[in-house]
Amino acid sequence: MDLSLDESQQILVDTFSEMLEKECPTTHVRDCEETGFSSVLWNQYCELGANIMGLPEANEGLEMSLLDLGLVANESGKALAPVPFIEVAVAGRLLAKLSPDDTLLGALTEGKPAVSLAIPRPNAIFGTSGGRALIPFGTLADAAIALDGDTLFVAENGDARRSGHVRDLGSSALAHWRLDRDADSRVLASGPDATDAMRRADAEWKLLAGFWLTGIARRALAIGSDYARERIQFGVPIGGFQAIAHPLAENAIRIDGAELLCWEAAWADTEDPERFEMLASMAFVWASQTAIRTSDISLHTHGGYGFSTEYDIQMFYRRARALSSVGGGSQEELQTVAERCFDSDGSGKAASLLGGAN
Amino acid sequence: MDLSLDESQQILVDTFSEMLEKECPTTHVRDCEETGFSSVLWNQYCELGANIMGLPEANEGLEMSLLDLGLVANESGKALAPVPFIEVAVAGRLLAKLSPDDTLLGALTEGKPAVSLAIPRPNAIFGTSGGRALIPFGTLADAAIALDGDTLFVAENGDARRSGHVRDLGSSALAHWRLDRDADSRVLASGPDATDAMRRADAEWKLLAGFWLTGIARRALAIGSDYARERIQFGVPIGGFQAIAHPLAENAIRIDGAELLCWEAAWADTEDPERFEMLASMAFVWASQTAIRTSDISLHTHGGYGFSTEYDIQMFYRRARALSSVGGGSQEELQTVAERCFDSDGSGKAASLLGGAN
Amino acid sequence: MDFRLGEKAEDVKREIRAFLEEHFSEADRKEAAEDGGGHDWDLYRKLAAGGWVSAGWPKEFGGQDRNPYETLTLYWELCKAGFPWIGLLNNGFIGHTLMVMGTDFHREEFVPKIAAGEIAFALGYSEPGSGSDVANARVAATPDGDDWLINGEKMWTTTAHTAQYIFMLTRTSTQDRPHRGLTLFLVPTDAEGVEITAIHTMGGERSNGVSLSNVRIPDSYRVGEVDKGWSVVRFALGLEQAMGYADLQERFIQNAGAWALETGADGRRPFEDSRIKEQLGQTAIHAEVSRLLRHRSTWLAAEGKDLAAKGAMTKSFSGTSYLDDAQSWMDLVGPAGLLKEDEDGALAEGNFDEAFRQTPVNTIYGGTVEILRSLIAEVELGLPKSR
Amino acid sequence: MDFRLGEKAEDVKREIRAFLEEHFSEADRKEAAEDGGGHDWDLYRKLAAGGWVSAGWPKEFGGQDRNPYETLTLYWELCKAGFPWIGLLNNGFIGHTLMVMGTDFHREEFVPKIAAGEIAFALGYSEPGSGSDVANARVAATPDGDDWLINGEKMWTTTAHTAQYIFMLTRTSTQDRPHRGLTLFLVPTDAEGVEITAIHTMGGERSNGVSLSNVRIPDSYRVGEVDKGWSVVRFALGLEQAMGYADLQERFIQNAGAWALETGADGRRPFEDSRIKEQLGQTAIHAEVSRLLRHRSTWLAAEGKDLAAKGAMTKSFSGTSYLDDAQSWMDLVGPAGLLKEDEDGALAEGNFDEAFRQTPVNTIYGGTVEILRSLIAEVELGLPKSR
Repeated sequence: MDLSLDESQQILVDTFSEMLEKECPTTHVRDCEETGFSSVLWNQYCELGANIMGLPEANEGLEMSLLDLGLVANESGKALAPVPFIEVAVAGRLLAKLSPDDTLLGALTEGKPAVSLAIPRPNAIFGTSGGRALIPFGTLADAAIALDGDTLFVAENGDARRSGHVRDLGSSALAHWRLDRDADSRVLASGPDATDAMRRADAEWKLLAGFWLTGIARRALAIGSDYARERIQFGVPIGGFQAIAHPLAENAIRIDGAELLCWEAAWADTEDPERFEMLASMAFVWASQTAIRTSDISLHTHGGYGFSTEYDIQMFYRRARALSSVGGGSQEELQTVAERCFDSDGSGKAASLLGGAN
Repeated sequence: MDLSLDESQQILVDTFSEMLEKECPTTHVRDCEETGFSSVLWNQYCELGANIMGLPEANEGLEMSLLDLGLVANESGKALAPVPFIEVAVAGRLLAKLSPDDTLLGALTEGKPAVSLAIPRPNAIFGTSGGRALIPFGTLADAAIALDGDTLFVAENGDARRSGHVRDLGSSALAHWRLDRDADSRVLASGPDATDAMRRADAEWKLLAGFWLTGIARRALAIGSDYARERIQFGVPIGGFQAIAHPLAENAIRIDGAELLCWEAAWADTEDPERFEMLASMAFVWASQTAIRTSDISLHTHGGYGFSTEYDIQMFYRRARALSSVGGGSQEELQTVAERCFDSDGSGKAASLLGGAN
Repeated sequence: MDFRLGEKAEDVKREIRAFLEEHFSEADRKEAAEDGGGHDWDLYRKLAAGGWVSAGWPKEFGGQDRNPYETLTLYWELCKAGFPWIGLLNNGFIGHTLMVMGTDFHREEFVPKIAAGEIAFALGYSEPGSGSDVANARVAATPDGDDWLINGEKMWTTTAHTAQYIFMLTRTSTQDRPHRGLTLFLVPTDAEGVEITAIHTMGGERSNGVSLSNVRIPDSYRVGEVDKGWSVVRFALGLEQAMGYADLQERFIQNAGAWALETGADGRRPFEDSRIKEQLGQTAIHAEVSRLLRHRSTWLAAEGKDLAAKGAMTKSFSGTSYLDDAQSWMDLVGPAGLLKEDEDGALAEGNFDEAFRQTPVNTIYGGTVEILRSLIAEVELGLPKSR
Repeated sequence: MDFRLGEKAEDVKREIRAFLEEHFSEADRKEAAEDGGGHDWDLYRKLAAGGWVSAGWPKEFGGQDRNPYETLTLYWELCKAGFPWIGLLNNGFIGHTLMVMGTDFHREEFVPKIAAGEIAFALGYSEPGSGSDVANARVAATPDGDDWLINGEKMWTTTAHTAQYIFMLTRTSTQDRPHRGLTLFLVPTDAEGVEITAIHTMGGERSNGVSLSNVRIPDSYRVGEVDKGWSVVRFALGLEQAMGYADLQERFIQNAGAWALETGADGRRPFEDSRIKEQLGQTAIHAEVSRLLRHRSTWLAAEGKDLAAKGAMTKSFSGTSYLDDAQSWMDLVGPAGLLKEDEDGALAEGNFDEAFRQTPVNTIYGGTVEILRSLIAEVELGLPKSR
């Protein structure tokens, strides 16, 4: 057992942490509230290779692990970085697997945020309109990968498909896309290959979103704790009141749990692959619940100031919620968790998956 | 607007409160843990007319209102009285309406806890076995009223139907009953008359259970608050710690809300009948959630002592949960609330029902 | 026992709905939401012309002597409709206060103008350093001849930018315990030394910071005795706490229900899903309990009974349950719930997004839930002070 | 990064499962649950014969020098199987303590007998007046010649009725702050003046009250220095807090899952309902997070790193999440969930009822969640003391 980052992982974290501290203060996030995207910051990401980290060497990629990608997502979440790091990573890996010579891969390696994906929602609580979906960073992408039944396809010519930017709670750069399988689309795979690949891509998106949300939560907790130490009411710091201190403490635990769960899922990708998709689902749900709750508690800790747009904490509150919702929300994903924990045929899978790596 | 009890209602409350204080101390409840029934106490109830309160004069009844019945249920909940007051009242009223000359009514007026009912569970989360049900106070009853499709019938010859007492969390005097429509059964009504009558009886049971649960919650809160005022740790009463005081305060609000909701539902029976069934459902859910939470918080306030069988609070914790579950639980009933709030055809009913009596 | 608000309140409901129908269009509603200032002079003058501003006042002061259930209904309908009614609320309260505690000068100079819809008041209690600890106000009023000089910073002074006066809590003594040296003044917003800065919020409401630099106020603008302002403030906060957000919760459940019953693009209705039904059921119960608690507060006040901590219960429950519901719904409805009103594909007129942004502050302003719970624990349960 | 506990732990898992298969039948499990005392001499001697009692001790004391992951696995499997293992846990801890802090007499007199499964210890910290405030212990030890006389009442002394000794926290000074006058003694349960009374609990566990009246204890039975007992107790509580209930949560989710996947009498499986699936998903996540937090505590200890508040986190999370799950499930499954194991129609082997009765105390003993949260707030977040 070893629950620490190794040296290269720590360097990766430090590199992004330092870059973000410099290039992405919350003032910058604020400046990008309208579009939800910073091309300046994305260029910085690309200079550090963030666009090609997850791609194979054959595609000029760095072949870094999901854990490495996750660590970058985690730092990005702490900074609320307005960049399509997750979408580019996941869509790129999916393309590289199914269509290794794809021209879109070339665009990605050049640093263009060219591809996003329609996150599947097999357990959606109410239906979305057929052939139309909200695509994260769909305002920028030239193409989006989507599943239609058991056909996986790329919907190209984004300009013709999207119906403009829609303003949302968390500046998620959302756009509605028509996802018709028309002349501007091409099939990547069909049958089980398609559904397997998309299930895998979905798990990767969910896991990286889990890392991102954990980063949001970690930073939101720090902001709330700082405030609780400094704000004086009734002559003492409000952090000395149990009603303030205990909810913060409870969320400190949840965040540690989310981090461990994200790490475990990313580690399982190579070391315990049978559990990977289940753990990725769990990580998304738990990080969602944790980030939403923590940012809420931290906002509340600020009293009225938390509500003021001048304070940063409200940006965390809105983005935690929004990123989770973009993935369908935690309640919807809980069904997926259950399906991945338990073989619905009642075989012995559950016992082994739930029993953990040991 | 008048949110107070009138003189006769207050006298009713005082009468039962005094009787229960004398005849049903928690030591007596303890003595009846095994069977969940006290014949001694039930005789006291009958002496005060509790068995005939809800029956029409034609059946030697007192024709008292649902609010009156609710007030008795509320006092009974505070005392955890091991008596089938609710079942006798509801089954009796149902019989009086559909079968006014029924011999079972005679048994009820004589003070025998002769009839219970199978509480319908149209939104049951998982199925119960066909023709078999857990009947509250089914250990005692000679007969139970049940709905089979759109046929309402009395299943008689309880001795042959029940398969013995089953021990449960809350000493609910439960027994499994076979509910076959065999030679020992007779039809009370069929078609819409049957389903309407049972829906009404179910609403009455739920409302009286709501009153009962509110009583459990009120007493549990008092026990927890007393303990919090008296128990010293770290040199001060633990009630001075926000982590102890605030959850108790929060439940004080919920209990007031549950009481108002029960009162409103009972009042609506005659004064705003269109809203009665919706409010009865709401009262059951809210009183369930409140009683379970309050008894949990109060138990927790006791520290380790709350867990000891020598202390009373654990009896409240178990019974709050059990009575709610006997009615199917709050999550199941929430669906009924929604169905009663909203016309599923989308007509304007929702606006008027939700807008309240005004 | 009677849960009806009564005939008169029914009449008010009809009348105010007719008023809204005539004077408050859907476009007005959106404009008010966009502005977020809580007060609109054009609309307000129309309210005043209809006699609504002084509706609850005694006839001797030009009011209509309406009962508390009528006033409740007036506020309820305006709030639920999205009408910018904060100015009305403040003015109703200040008018009352001046009638009861004011001088003849106050009653002659201000009260008729309030009733006529000519002037409006903002409430100036909070400061950067005193939020839940209201009694710790530090804005200083120091005597200077027959006048007072006021210095300091106020915070969360909603409607200050549209009001003529701020009803301001100041510190006039530091000799005794904090709440024994407070005094109230009427501070004209156009007085020299008053500076008002917009504070924008996540929920879209616009509030203000107010900076006061040697603002000279005549003693005749003082309300109540010197150093005795605390009881006035507590009374005012008590009024606010007795209200809660049941009106908005009613709007929310109605919007959510209407959305759930609509057939979606896929031919299904959200109402068919058991999880949606559960959430509708829970939200409806919360709305009903909030309404009952608010009605009880109103009834106690109407009967002249002591509210004790019942007002605090009303706000605490309503604030937390509405917040819980807003958060639960947002998790349930997926990405489309994030979309703002008028965006393509927004659900329930954007009410999910709106409630998510607006509800957190309900557990803060007018008394944080922590302060309210401590109060309830002390007053209702007899527990020791737990601050 | 590596989330595996390692080969050795895997071996332990296999071995202890084989041990349980051979020595611990379903009937034994039910008997242990019925008894609730947490210790069974017959079973315990078998464990000792297998070397399990001293598994984690150094070889020089006759132990097997097993690593913390092996010990974790041992405890995990026993607990999950319903084995009465509290005696084992206490003895492992006391053995360790005596090896490290004990005298030669302790090491020669007690340690070998513990390893051989001949004697057992109960932990005597709590008292009627000191629960979460452990440092406030009042059971008095007063010097009397070369001996000590002990007087007072202990509470929640689980296994005292089957143990030969109680490892007892006593007050030897009231001169300084409460935690600076505490001393530990080994008190024989058969000493004159010791009286043990059963305390039965809602969860079915049996604990004890212990009354001590002029109990004479030789100074050689004192463990550690006079007045320096606090650090020992804190260490012991730290060990307990670093554990939590992840093993029981794993059993619970597996039972719930197995039940949900079975076809019911109506031909449907509960798993087909979305609400059941949601609850399974949430419960599985809680179990996984609890497991990870416990593994982290174990890893930190194994690496010799400072646990800081990580142990408190483990217990606090596990205790509250298991309680939440037990309550949520009970609401979901209807009346049959109320039935006790072996009753006709009971669900999931009665595990819903059992968990509902047993989980509340998990947020209490070994440190209430309130105490743990205050500790975490101080240590992890740097907030002021919040007791």
